[in-house]
Amino acid sequence: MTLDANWAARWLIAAGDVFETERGALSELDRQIGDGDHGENLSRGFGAVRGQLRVGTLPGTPAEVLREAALTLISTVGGASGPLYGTALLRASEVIADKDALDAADVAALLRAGAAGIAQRGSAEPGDKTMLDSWLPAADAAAVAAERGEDAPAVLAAAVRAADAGAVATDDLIALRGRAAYLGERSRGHRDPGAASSALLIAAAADSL
Amino acid sequence: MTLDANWAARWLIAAGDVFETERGALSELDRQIGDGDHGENLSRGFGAVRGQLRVGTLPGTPAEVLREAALTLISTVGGASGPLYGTALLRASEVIADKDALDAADVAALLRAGAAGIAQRGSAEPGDKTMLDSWLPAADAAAVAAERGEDAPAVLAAAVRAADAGAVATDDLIALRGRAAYLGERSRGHRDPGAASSALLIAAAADSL
Amino acid sequence: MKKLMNDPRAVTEQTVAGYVRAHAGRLRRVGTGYGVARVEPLLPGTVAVIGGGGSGHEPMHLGYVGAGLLAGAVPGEIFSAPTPEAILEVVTATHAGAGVLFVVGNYSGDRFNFELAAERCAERGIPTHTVVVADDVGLGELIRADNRRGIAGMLVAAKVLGAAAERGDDLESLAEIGARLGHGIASMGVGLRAGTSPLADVASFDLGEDEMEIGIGIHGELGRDRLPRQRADAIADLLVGETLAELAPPAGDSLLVFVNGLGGTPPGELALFFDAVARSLEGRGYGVARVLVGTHVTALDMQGVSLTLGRFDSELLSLWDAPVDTPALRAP
Amino acid sequence: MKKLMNDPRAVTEQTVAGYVRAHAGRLRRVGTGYGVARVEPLLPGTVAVIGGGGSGHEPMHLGYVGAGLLAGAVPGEIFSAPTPEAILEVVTATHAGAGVLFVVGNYSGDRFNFELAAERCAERGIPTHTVVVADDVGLGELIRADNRRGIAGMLVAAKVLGAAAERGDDLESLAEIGARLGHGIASMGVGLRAGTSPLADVASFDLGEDEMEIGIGIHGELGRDRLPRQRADAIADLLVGETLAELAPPAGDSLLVFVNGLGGTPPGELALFFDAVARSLEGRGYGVARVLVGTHVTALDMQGVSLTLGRFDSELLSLWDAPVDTPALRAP
Ligand SMILES: Nc1ncnc2c1ncn2[C@@H]1O[C@H](COP(=O)(O)OP(=O)(O)O)[C@@H](O)[C@H]1O
Ligand SMILES: Nc1ncnc2c1ncn2[C@@H]1O[C@H](COP(=O)(O)OP(=O)(O)O)[C@@H](O)[C@H]1O
Ligand SMILES: [Mg+2]
Ligand SMILES: [Mg+2]
Ligand SMILES: [Mg+2]
Ligand SMILES: [Mg+2]
Repeated sequence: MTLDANWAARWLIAAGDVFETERGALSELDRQIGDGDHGENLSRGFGAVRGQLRVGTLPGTPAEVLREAALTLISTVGGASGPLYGTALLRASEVIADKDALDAADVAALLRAGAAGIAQRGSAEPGDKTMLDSWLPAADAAAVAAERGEDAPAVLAAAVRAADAGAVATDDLIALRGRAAYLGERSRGHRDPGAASSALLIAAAADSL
Repeated sequence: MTLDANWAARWLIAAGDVFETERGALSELDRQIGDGDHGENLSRGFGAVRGQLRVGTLPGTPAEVLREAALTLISTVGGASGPLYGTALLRASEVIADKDALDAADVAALLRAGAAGIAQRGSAEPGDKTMLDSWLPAADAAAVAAERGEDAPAVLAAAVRAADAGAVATDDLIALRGRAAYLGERSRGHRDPGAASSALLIAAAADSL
Repeated sequence: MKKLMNDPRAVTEQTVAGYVRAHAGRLRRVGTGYGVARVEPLLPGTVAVIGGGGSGHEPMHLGYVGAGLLAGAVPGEIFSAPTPEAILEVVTATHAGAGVLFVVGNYSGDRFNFELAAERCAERGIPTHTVVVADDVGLGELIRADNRRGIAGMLVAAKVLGAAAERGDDLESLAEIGARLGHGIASMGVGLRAGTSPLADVASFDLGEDEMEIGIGIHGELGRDRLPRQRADAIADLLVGETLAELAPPAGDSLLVFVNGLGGTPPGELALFFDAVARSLEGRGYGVARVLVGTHVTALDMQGVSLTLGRFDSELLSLWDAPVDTPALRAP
Repeated sequence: MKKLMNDPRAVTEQTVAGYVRAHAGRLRRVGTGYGVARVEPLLPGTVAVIGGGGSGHEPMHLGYVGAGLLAGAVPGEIFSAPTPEAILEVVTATHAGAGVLFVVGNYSGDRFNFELAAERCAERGIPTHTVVVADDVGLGELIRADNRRGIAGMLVAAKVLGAAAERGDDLESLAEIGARLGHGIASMGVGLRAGTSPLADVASFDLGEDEMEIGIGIHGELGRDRLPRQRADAIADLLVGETLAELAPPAGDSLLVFVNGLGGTPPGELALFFDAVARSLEGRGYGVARVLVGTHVTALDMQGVSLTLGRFDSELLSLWDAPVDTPALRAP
């Protein structure tokens, strides 16, 4: 139950698994309001990440695992989500640098940094109907839980619930960023694919404890 | 009943009328084994010829009328049939030059010259499934009738029957000239549009007596 | 109908108008028909090379009017030969005292109308020669050899003859080059979706989503076979096989390769298809001497491609390489 | 599917291979991605102008690599941005000591990946600047202005910036020209039939035989309106009206006019459409300063057209006029 390098590796492997399973569903969401490749992009990117990880033999820190994965995502995805997830994980790795294991506050900081990375890379604001609308509520919920003194698993659990709710809430938004923004009002009534995949990614972190 | 310049004019006007009426049918034949414009081509060309003719006020010879029409066809049709009909009428006008009225032998000579003009312009041979397969039997039948001493109307009537039969007989031929030739064996079972229109043209000559 | 047009009967007029307007420094209209000539007159004493035939094959012919290629172009109505009058107007506008070379495809209408124009030129003392291009081997044994159509090879012939005229060749020597070219060019096309004439309302033939027609003509004529659509490599190999068989070059020879889009196939697919052609040729032990890939001789908006191979001696190659400056072909 | 291809996943690789093979004297592949660079190296001390973005828009970008235009091109997968790695490979292959100018369309994926590449260039001491082209006014008020896409104007921007780099402008001055261009180019497209991605099996959207989609994007994005297909004159007038409104040139001004085919529309229709555009402009009291008509920035095999107008000062015009020698654009 330690949030060490092996946990980080399990997390990303689990993410690779879930994006493989949900590939079709994510691409279908993207087909509604984007170009239909979000599932492909993530299964390619996280597939590459998964291929590089050997659970159990990892000497390093969680930060190193996340950083490695970020670089792989950046160099294999190519679409919008590659740099966004890549930047998120890179920023996250920076705030947990040198830690061998993460505590509740670290988890909250990690999520906060990830959200900030996405916001910065994407010039996105909350409510723009992007993956940020899943990451930001997750980071907020994690911060509150950590403040309250809950432990890391509880913090993650709170983040998962908030990320999910955030993704669902994108249904009612008009997209202001990314390809979906070209639809204007017509983007309403559809879930943002990046928000949906972000909720899955954060859930994978909790499931890998 | 004289085959003078006015007869020639009535003939070409009647041809213009019949090609207008049969425009769709001729184009449909051409659609089967060609490019579907034969009716258009002839109604445009003979329409122009018709527009230039004023029956009753013609001072000249039948040859002059045919020559004028030939030049108009050549300059307005543009497809294969314009130069073919144009050459046919030009050659025909040459063999009846200076005559004020045509006799049976002149009619036979006119048809022979027309057929020769088509054969020469088109490098066509009998049985190639072209308009020649209507003109040539017509010229042959006219020659036989004239030899037999029949009068001009009878010679024309014989030509009409032969032209018709010749056109019908193209159904069984494989096209070796013109666009229909690109179909090879697949051109069999269809009537050659040029042969069909030639039969109509020759019939118009008889009907204008 | 997926077409940009106004009155269907005005399509040729407005297309010619658009070309001339877009290339006003190079092209000018002549006479009362659709004829187009170079703005820069020919050097006195050079032969005027004139291409013509039905329109609907743009950029051919009017896009190839310019230095090193055509002196003038005579488009007819869509898929319909121009009249002798229209041809004569372009002759009059371009003749520079050394005669006229007509380059036409082997279609009855084109041949007859240019023949009539040539007869009238002769009456006026203007010597002419006509090169009839018949490069399409797509129908194979289905038709007599003298019925072969002119397709994309018309551009190749015009380019080479235009270059020879530009360097000063006289009519006789152009005729000789034309004859040599005749044996050195073979083409074959494949259609994936037929084009639609502005006057018709439907495509000239129907093809299922996964069918292709092998050996089609550039007027929407049916080809030799309808097959399930194959991979680009297989199609390329088929076309390479048929055109090579016609030219029968010695092993190891290098050929001119012209991959031509039929109007509705985009540039990226042409590049991919050229790659497949080059690999097929190399696999058979042949090389690529020269390359042209582009949408040059079209069949309205037909989707598909034709392959032209040229078996050229060094003189023909150097004429192919000669500088050319026209709206649709410019080199080096 | 009416497409020439082999394995759908190999389309980009084989398309790039075909371009490089067809233009072996000009283009070379660099690195392990799809990157392409000039064979002739840049003059030392000139800025390397690099264009990139998803493929499927051929001839953009790789057809525009050459003297007077791009130093290199970085195609991604179809409609998908290239990775920073691929971009860096082209940077490394082309950088001539004076920094790198990226020209990209305003798409999240392209912007982010080029941004990451720029950050890595900075780490290595290579100065960069990125011109983000956002010329598409087709969605009008439907979207926020900062979400406007880059479409055919990307070629116009690349041409002008490439010419400026070729004459020796430094990165700063190129950045200034890029900013000026941004206010001077407006484009809008209309689709008659959507393109089909090699990976999908169906067109990106369905249009009835007599419908058109106004304001489409070059990735098969839906536009602003679906209307019954209109005459070319009416479509041209609509596009002229919208693009003019954006540029708001003074009465009597003359504009650069770029009529661009989206892949499946043949050259003849583009010429006809250009004629309609020119008449519309003249009818509104404007002139045509420069003309480009052709299939340049495509959306796979989409049938349709885009119109780009440029309101250019004399310096921009002279950069537009500068000699250019690339596979897909050559002048004068
Ligand atoms: N500017 C942006 N800021 C934040 N997120 C964005 C932005 N642009 C796109 N996204 C996210 O990326 C997702 C799409 O990713 P993906 O489909 O993989 O890339 P692409 O749009 O290049 O095809 C969107 O659903 C959205 O969540
Ligand atoms: N070489 C030829 N010799 C004789 N007749 C020919 C020849 N080529 C075509 N034809 C005739 O022309 C007719 C077609 O005429 P038309 O449709 O008006 O011209 P196009 O074929 O140019 O569209 C054919 O049905 C045939 O009778
Ligand atoms: Mg996507
Ligand atoms: Mg016909
Ligand atoms: Mg015809
Ligand atoms: Mg994408």
